Amino acid sequence: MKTLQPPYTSEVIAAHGLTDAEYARIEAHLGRAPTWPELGVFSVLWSEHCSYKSSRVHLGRLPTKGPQVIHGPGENAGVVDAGDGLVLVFKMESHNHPSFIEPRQGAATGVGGILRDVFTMGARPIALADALRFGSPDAARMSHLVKGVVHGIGGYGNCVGVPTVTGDVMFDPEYDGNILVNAFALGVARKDGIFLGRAEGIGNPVFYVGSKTGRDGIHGATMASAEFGADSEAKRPTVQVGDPFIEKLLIEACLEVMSTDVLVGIQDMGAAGLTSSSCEMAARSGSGLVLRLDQIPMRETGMTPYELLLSESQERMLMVCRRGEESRLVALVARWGLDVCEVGTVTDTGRYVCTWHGEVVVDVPIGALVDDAPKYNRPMAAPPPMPVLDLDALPVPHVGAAMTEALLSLLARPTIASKRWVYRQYDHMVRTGTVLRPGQGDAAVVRLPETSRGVAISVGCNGRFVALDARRGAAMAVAEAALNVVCVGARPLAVTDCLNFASPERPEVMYSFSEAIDGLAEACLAIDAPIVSGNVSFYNETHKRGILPTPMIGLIGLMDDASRAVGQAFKEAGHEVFLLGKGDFGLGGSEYAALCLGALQGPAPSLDLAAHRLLLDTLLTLHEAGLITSAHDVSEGGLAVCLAEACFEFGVGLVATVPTTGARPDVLLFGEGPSRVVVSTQDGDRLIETCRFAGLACRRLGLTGGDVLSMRLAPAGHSDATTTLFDAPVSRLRDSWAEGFEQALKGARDPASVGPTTQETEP
Amino acid sequence: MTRFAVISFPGSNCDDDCVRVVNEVVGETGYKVRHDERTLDRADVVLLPGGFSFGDYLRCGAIARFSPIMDAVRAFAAAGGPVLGICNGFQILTEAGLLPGVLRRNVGLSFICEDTFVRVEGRQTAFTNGLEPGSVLKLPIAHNEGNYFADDETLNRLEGEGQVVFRYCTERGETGLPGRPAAPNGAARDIAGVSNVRGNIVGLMPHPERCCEPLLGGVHGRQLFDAVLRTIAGDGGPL
Amino acid sequence: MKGRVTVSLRTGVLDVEGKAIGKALTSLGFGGDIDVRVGRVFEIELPESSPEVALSRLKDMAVKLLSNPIMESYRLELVGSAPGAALGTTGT
Amino acid sequence: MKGRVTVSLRTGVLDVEGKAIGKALTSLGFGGDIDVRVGRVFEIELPESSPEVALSRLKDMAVKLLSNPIMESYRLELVGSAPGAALGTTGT
Ligand SMILES: Nc1ncnc2c1ncn2[C@@H]1O[C@H](COP(=O)(O)OP(=O)(O)O)[C@@H](O)[C@H]1O
Ligand SMILES: [Mg+2]
Repeated sequence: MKTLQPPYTSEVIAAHGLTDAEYARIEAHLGRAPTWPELGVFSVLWSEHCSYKSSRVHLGRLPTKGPQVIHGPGENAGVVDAGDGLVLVFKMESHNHPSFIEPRQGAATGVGGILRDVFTMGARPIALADALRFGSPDAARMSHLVKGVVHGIGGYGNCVGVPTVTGDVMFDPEYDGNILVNAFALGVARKDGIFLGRAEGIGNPVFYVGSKTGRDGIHGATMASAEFGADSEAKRPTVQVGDPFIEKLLIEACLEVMSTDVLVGIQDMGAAGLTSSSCEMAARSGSGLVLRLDQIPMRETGMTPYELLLSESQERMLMVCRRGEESRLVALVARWGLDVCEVGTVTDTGRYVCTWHGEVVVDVPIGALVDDAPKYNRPMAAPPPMPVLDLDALPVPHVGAAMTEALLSLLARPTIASKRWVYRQYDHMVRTGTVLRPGQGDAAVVRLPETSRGVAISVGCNGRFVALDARRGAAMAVAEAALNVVCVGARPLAVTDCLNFASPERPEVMYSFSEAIDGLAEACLAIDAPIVSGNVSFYNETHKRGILPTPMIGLIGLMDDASRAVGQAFKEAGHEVFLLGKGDFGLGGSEYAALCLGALQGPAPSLDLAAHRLLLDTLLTLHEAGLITSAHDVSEGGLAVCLAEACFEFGVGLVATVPTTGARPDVLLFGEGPSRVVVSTQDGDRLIETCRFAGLACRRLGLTGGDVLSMRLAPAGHSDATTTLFDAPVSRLRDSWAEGFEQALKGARDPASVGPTTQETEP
Repeated sequence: MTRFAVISFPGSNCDDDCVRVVNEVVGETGYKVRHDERTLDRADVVLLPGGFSFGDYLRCGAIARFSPIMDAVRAFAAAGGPVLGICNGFQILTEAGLLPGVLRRNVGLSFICEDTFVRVEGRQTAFTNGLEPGSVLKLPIAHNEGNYFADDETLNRLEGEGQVVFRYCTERGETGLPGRPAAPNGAARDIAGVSNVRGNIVGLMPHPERCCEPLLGGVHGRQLFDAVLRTIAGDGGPL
Repeated sequence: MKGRVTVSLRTGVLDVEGKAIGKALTSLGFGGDIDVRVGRVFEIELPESSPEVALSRLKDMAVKLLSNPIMESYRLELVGSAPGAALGTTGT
Repeated sequence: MKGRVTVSLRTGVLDVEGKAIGKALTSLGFGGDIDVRVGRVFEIELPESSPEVALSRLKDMAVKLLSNPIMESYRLELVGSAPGAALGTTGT
């Protein structure tokens, strides 16, 4: 990148992601044209990614308060009280664009970044989770992207030694041109050991710690805010490379430094690197900073101030040290073999000043960079209504063999199939705290260190429902995450989000964003779990084609006794199985409809938040009474898939009888919607009693046992003949489910062989 | 109290787990010894834990073997002290020449984290002292390079000397089923762990420290810790 | 005949492996600040053909599978014959 | 000056990665049964010295750190000068 002098051409300004109006504001703030490095600094801090310029007006509507909240949004990660003098620190963040360009490094550095957000607050990371959205497995590059992303996440988390304990993977052609890679990290700290990103104390020295700075990811932050197009090839050389070994050293070094009293504040260098970390620290404290850029450890020769300010080299931290403690800090960090050097000083000028061999190259008011960043209330317009699914156009598979075939096809869909191929590549047991592993429960459970308590984690969001109805779909994402956490026996505590949307400059996208915010807010209020951290990722589109709007949710819950965590699988024969709750469900937005129609049609099922809350509370009561031996929520694939999944881990079958409601069998079996859970119990009478007392719908489905899963319609009218909807050996269902993911990646599954064509095979 | 020194390389990430298990589950004294130290601080047992010692971008353990503490480990082992290398620790012991063979990349070319079954084989070692030969343990693995390799001559010798300590097997203890290797990582002759001739140095890929509590889904790992306590107490075993 | 594709990181891309090895060499007493870059070599058996055909085949393999243009460049050689500019090419 | 150490699997040692790449090349249409061997190259900046001194230094690095004789062999070269037998040696 050449050093240019003002006046800048419109192309140069546009290349910095700035509009002409925004550029004019910069000149007005400065009373002159910005220098080249100043232009770079404004471009990254005023990017969508750093400034939240399109989302800030809406984010204020999210509920962020509660007795459990210690630090809400605004810090590097959210902090909630976990009792016993401990706090939980957690956050989720996107690395979508870098992962699309270079899946392995993009995903790896996403994990690195979210870990730094957590340990920079003084917390020891104890768990990771990943929420991934891919396009159709046979879309161009898709299997390469899937493999690369999983490899990258595993490679980083495994080496750093933080277990990746859960995640969520869905496939939909709407993500063909723009995959989502959202990484979640959770850490634990002592309540009095929290550190904040503050640059306080006039004259205190500023230290740079970690890897040297290279030309990685220059313009990464602006890239993340720009949509893909023909020129995304040209943006390629900006790929950042992660070094998990250095990250591991950073974690240990930082936590060790933070256990002393040498630090005033600390912040990781994330997107927009040195610029954003230093400015944010000074802005939070209302102070100023002088940085001597020539002092920064450099990996390459000939680096310019512009490059040093904008580089997104990984594994770097900025620390403000108490004056007089410099040598202690240096000694502590050097013991870990990391670079550490003094690069600046805290001032009281309110200005961000950078020098280069004594010459001032940046001198701007910090307020202009951070607080006065542009803020837009972008135009919104409701999108045209989504098409409504015409059930009559969808052939009903005949009950029996064809229905079994349909179920087998559904179980093999990569969205529903076992994710073992993914989580086998993640060390999910390191730190000896994983109580419920991936695949075992609706949420993962990790031990809260030094206690017998457990933390449950669930991440996810079904973007189809958000596309059909943004408000409802977003609320459903929260509702499902909460239900997952309650299924294992934990009480929802707090939420983080990662709001993945297309271009905010399109009114219908902005409308869905705003609606989603309201949906999240309603649902979080209904379950008493405030949002304490989050991230917005806009411009998830290629050639104007947007993704399914995907407000990803990460929800944590607490349980008093981790050893009582409940899995999703039927444990043994002879347990009674019940369906709790009577949430709305249908084929609109369902995986079954996607399988048969390949197009998204509505409507989304409705969500009754009060009824959902009742389900959560009653389920917790049942857990407390020790009545639940397994619990699994009904989600993608509907009731039939839910029951099948509950049979797999221990190979325990079930003959389930469902009432004849007049609904079509495919709707009954594969319809999706919120607020339904399948549980098993050893004491059906007490369970019924408890539900009746609470006013929760509760229907007995059958008794576990055998090695077959079968669903029957209860006798209608006076007849006592049941109709068998399907009947299949558990092992057969499990094979289809166990192999589906890899088969899809291999492309071995012939798309023509699945779907309602099974109609013809029925005699 | 038996003192377990857990060697901590910069990229070790199971060192805390080992210390915790020794202290809180086994009920003995576990403590970390940094890679750049030169003494083991009155250790009775030395554990080399899992992790990525120095990033392990080159061969795993290739750099760690030069750490100052390794001289102390060598001397401790030469005097007959019990040394257990777990996962990365096993890799380090082979690179250091304290155990035969080498651990190559898994045949599937990907990291594997899952429960495995291993069968107790060979002679009694410091860490299998008292374990029933042929008994099957459920132990988790988590590695990218666990594919045990040595030339045939070495493998034959190891088998002949009873230095193959653990073999991957099925839940019922079978190995060598036609067309279905028991080792998930391609390890030669399904080898999961080996010892030196004397039997005081043992290396294995599975993580016994991850399954010493019912809460974590298994307790079989505990048997290795109990075995070495018997060894220390002079209750049979190779010392 | 045999071809050799050597794939290395493009200049400027962080070489984590090289960095770690350089440090290790230093601590082994080989001197301070040793610059190491790590790459991969693929030795590939090719059907007999003219050097031009063989090289273009090799290039195809390098571009399609063996190298990642976002981060890596490659060098091609035919082995057995004297390597060098005449029979090798490089690309990104 | 610069040295290059190429580390490859010893003949007879199954090259799993090479196999996988051979398969991938086949599936990309490069023909059936392609033999591929994968190795690693380390390019190392050396202090100026005579070729003999440089090579012995390089050999030391290869033996101590860069290769494991149980499965690998190495080849040494000085770069810039014409590579080949005269200035290179191999070992295990
Ligand atoms: N990306 C991932 N990383 C780790 N674990 C995952 C990932 N995706 C799914 N899993 C695990 O696989 C299991 C099944 O996931 P999913 O099909 O989403 O479950 P459910 O049917 O309960 O919604 C869960 O236990 C989850 O933790
Ligand atoms: Mg679920």
